[in-house]
Amino acid sequence: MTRTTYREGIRTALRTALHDDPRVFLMGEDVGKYGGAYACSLGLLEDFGPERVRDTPLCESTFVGAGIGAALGGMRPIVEIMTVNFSLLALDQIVNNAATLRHMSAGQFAVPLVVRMATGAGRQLAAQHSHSLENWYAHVPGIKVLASGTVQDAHDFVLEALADPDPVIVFEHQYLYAMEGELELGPARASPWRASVRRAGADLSVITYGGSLPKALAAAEALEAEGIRAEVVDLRSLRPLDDETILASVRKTHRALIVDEGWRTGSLSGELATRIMEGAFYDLDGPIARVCSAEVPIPYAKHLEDEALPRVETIVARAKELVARRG
Amino acid sequence: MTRTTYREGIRTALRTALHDDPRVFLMGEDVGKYGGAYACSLGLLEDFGPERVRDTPLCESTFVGAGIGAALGGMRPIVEIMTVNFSLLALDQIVNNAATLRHMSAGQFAVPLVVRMATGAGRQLAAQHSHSLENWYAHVPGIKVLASGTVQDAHDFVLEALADPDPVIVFEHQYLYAMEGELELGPARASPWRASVRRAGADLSVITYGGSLPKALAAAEALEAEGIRAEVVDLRSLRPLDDETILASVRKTHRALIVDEGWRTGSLSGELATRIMEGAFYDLDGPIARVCSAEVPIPYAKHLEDEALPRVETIVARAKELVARRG
Amino acid sequence: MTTDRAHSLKQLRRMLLVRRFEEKCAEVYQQQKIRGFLHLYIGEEAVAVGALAALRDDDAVVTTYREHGHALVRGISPDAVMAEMYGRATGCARGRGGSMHLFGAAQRFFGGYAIVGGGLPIAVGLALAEQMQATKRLVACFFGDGATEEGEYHESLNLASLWRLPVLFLCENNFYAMGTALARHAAVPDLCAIPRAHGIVSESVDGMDVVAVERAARAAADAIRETGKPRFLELQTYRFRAHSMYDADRYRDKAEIAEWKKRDPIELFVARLKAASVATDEDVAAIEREVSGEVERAALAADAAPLEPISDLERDVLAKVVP
Amino acid sequence: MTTDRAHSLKQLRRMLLVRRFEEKCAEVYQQQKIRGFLHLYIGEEAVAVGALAALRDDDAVVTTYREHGHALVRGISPDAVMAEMYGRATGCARGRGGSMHLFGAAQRFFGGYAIVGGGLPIAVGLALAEQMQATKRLVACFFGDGATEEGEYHESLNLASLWRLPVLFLCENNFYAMGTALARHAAVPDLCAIPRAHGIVSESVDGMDVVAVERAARAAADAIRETGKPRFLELQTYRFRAHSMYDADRYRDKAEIAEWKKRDPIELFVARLKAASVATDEDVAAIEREVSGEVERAALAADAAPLEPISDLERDVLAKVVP
Ligand SMILES: Cc1ncc(C[n+]2csc(CCOP(=O)(O)OP(=O)(O)O)c2C)c(N)n1
Ligand SMILES: Cc1ncc(C[n+]2csc(CCOP(=O)(O)OP(=O)(O)O)c2C)c(N)n1
Ligand SMILES: [Mg+2]
Ligand SMILES: [Mg+2]
Repeated sequence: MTRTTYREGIRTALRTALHDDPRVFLMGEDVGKYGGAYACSLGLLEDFGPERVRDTPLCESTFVGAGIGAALGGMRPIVEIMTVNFSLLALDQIVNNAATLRHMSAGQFAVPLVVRMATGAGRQLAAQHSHSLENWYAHVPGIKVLASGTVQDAHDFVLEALADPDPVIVFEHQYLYAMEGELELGPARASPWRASVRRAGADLSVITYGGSLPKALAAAEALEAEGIRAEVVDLRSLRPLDDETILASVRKTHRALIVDEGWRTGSLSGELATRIMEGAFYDLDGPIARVCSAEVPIPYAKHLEDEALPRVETIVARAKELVARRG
Repeated sequence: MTRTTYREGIRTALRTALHDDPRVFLMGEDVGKYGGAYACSLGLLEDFGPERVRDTPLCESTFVGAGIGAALGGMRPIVEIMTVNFSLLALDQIVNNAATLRHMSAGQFAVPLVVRMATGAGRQLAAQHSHSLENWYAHVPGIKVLASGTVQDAHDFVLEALADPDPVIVFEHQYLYAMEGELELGPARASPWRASVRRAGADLSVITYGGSLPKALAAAEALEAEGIRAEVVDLRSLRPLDDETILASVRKTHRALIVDEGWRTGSLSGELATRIMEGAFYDLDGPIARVCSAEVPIPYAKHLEDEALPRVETIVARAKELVARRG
Repeated sequence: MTTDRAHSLKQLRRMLLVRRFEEKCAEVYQQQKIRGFLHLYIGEEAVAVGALAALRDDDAVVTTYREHGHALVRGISPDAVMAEMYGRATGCARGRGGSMHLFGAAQRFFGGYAIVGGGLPIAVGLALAEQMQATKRLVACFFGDGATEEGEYHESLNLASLWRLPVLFLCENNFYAMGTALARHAAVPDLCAIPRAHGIVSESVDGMDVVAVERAARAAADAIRETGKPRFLELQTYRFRAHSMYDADRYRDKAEIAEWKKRDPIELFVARLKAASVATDEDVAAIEREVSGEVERAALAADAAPLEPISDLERDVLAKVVP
Repeated sequence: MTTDRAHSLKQLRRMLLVRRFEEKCAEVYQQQKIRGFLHLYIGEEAVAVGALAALRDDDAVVTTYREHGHALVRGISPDAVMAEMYGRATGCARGRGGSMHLFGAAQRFFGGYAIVGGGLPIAVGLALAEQMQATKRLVACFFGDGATEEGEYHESLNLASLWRLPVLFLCENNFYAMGTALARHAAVPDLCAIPRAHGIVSESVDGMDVVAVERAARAAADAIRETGKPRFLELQTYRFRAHSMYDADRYRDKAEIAEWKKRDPIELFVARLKAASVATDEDVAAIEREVSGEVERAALAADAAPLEPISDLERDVLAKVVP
């Protein structure tokens, strides 16, 4: 167990993957000479060479499609799209090819592809660089979707995604790369497809993932000081969703608050709330609450951006309202 | 009032628009010489010429972006993307440019753009041609989204979208082009941004839109025969959502069934169910039900495709379960 | 090439098989036994038959939604292709893909892609896998003239050229993208200009001449194996039918169609074989009988074949369901 | 051009304004007064200053995230640009856009676009609007060498050429896309090859020579107005700083950077003006004082400027809220 950063966790996993399996290679814009837009792959070019740490031209659709092709051809590509914002250019390849090939070919072909990308806002990058489109990906049958909110998961998800025979999208939150945490090496202990109760509590369930996890934990901490025991559930896998863990928590606390950095309407929060209602309606003591992003293109100015995104104070305030409902 | 088809309704609206405003032009793949993939623009090239009924090369991203540019430049483009499936190639332009320009420029620029596209499945076109991605679009602030389920709306939405100063995405369901219905010309009577109660009923609310509307109405008809009075609410506008009309219906019937051709997880149905819960939790007599598509790339074979999509029988069966819950 | 009689007859047989197979498809489409989109290759047979003859068995093929010909020539059986279009469990994709999505792992047939241009990056990636695994295999990628306007085309040419990947780009220029004529979709109608600007050796070939196509494809394939670098062929051809079964073909001149039909690739080849005394009328008739029988049997078998059980709807979405 | 003293001094003044403005930005970025991405144009000033001098006031401009220079030269005030980067209500986009998204309706400055290649189709569409409205206006579209690999580039060139749209494509070739050198992202490093293959008259220009850039841009702009057809200019230049403030610039040779810095466009131009006796040291010093004052005042004003009220967060998302 060592203390390290989210970024370093990812780098360690990439290094392990490249070391352990000659079929693995990393491909994307500036993953090599530049060291990765978020420095996740710094040093890997030097160690593994330009064949296996492969800088691409700017052509998201084609280098993602090439990842699909390489996976069909027997390789184990890890494709890095710098950020989810640019992934719009590659969506056709992901949705129409990666996600369909196994089914359309009736199982003759498989696409063991890993696509990593940074998501989220919070760094004043404005409207074209601050999307949280996780629910778009979570909507698509034929792919799986992971989102890491801890250093351990940032590391493990790279390796777990690689071990999976199907295309896996791995979201890393751009705000977390410098976050520190504990990292244990060796085989992952928890299946990435299971949600994790990050903090136990009896008064309400705060359900979240990715970049909002640290916020939810901070909010739980603050709530504790006021005598409210929040249970924090980290989804980890966004597709498939681990209903069992989510519902077990809500059945216990009877109150649910979802924190999702997506714009409220059409975000994953709606799906989650609906599933909870479908599975635990009679356990709920009232409507489920959501803390999401405001429905605006994310503005540059800090005070406006802060206002647009889920904040610890907002989570605390909404949690108190929920609990007060039947204090 | 005349009886005509959905397709013809659209064509009539396009003709009116081109006739009434010299800034309007229609642009897209095969809208001209071919007459439109679904024949919506048949004859318009002959009447308005190739400048205003403009065949484009295959380049979705660029002709949609060019529509944005032309709108910025004072024109009123109607861009046709043959189907939502190909719109993935243009999503970057829609999400990152059309939806953000007004906000990013602090109101200096506007994008009065209309994008029409066919959506949905049901014609055995298989996994790459059968998407229902309405919720993706409904998620994006800065655009508006309409989906027509009647001949009248198919006609009106073209004109209403054009009248709007912001980018409007108009979904037409590919299964409905040949559907017949009544069309009244002249100014639209109902705001396109309001949902419409297509059939009144007291026992449950069936909430739906677009290609599922005729199915919901057929189901309501069948339910009537069994003494169950279903109220059918047609959303019409998917962004913004008309909470008022939806909630009023549910407050009346106490039961809600959502029919949405999207794959269940992450579809608009989740957002709708959540909003109903948020706004009318204590009016509900039990969990809201959803009839959606199965979570598979839509298969070609008819029996498999039928099984994958919402069907009248499924709607009827689920409605009966809902009503039986507290018969 | 025409000196090799067996090979010539095989090529003729392939072209006839594709032609008769598709005529049958059109016929049963009217009877609604096939549904969805059906894009016929009739008129363009010399392209697939010529080009695929230049490949080895372990080379890979990526193609479009107009791919019955490619699938058949590559060796997916008429039974499996027909059953696929009938939506049967015996189809080459168990009825899940239909006409636009034929697959054959054994034939290294990586599929028909129905998003125009969408197969190009896949082909580039397959070629990258070959390069990284140091095989001498190549990837043949078919696409239409319309596809050359899509951005992925440009991106794929650049990547293949930059990384020296063994892709054989095969542009089936039938002069129309649906209803849009080449001159109305391409600023520069010489389709070799763009690949050349990406540094790819490119050649334009008469796509109605199966021998010319094969010759050019062999030369290109040899060069690819030799240099590792991609090549581009423009194959000028014409579809004799409408774009799909829904198309009223309003955008083409009757005279233009008639003119091209005079250059029917099968008739041209038959005439040539006869003129060179490589084949007789009887040879041709025998082949005709054979392929017609094959096609009829395929249709009968498809008609009688079982459907995939509905309970298997969610099969093959993922390898395994978690958690 | 150098014979016109007033114009020359104006051009020099513009280059200096951009340079000093950005040096100030870098300085206050360290103080965290500017946040987010900040892409400096230092070293490339001759491109924007030369090219924009060829435009008329009612021509349109579309550019990238590296656009402080373009905005300033086009006439958006240093105050408005600086305040935008400070995220203030007095910014040219009221703090909503920041460094990467400057806008000016009055200047027909249609914005900085931060998705690489994303501005190209917008420029094509603006040009289409000009054509359909039969103006003689043109659209200048700036983009980098890296953008030429994106599919939209190809699509936009084709559409502009096919429809004969008045677009002036201005490729700012600084030989790097972030950390990826031209030779590592372009199969063919001659950036005129692709536009030529699309039938667009194309020319490569020394982008460190403001006079050469202006001359070429004027010739191209005249040709566009004359023929209605697009033109392409490759402007070879270099950024003296890292890609953005986050970049450690590990991928470039110190020697290479030093070599290019010898060709600093401002120093070159000053030397030339002095050699031709068009400007004296005092002239230059006077301009320096002026622009430094302007820049300092802009920074002070930005620092003191109000923030947009938080209650206005949802303003300008849509024109009106319905229903
Ligand atoms: C991205 C995309 N846009 C539009 C379509 C609809 N479409 C199907 S085929 C076709 C024409 C393609 O022409 P070409 O590439 O020349 O191939 P051909 O059909 O002539 O063989 C179009 C527009 C599509 N399938 N994909
Ligand atoms: C579609 C897309 N992919 C990746 C990025 C990240 N990115 C920002 S600038 C840049 C390099 C662009 O290089 P170039 O076009 O040469 O412009 P320059 O920065 O050199 O002026 C990259 C990769 C982006 N903004 N958009
Ligand atoms: Mg064609
Ligand atoms: Mg550059």
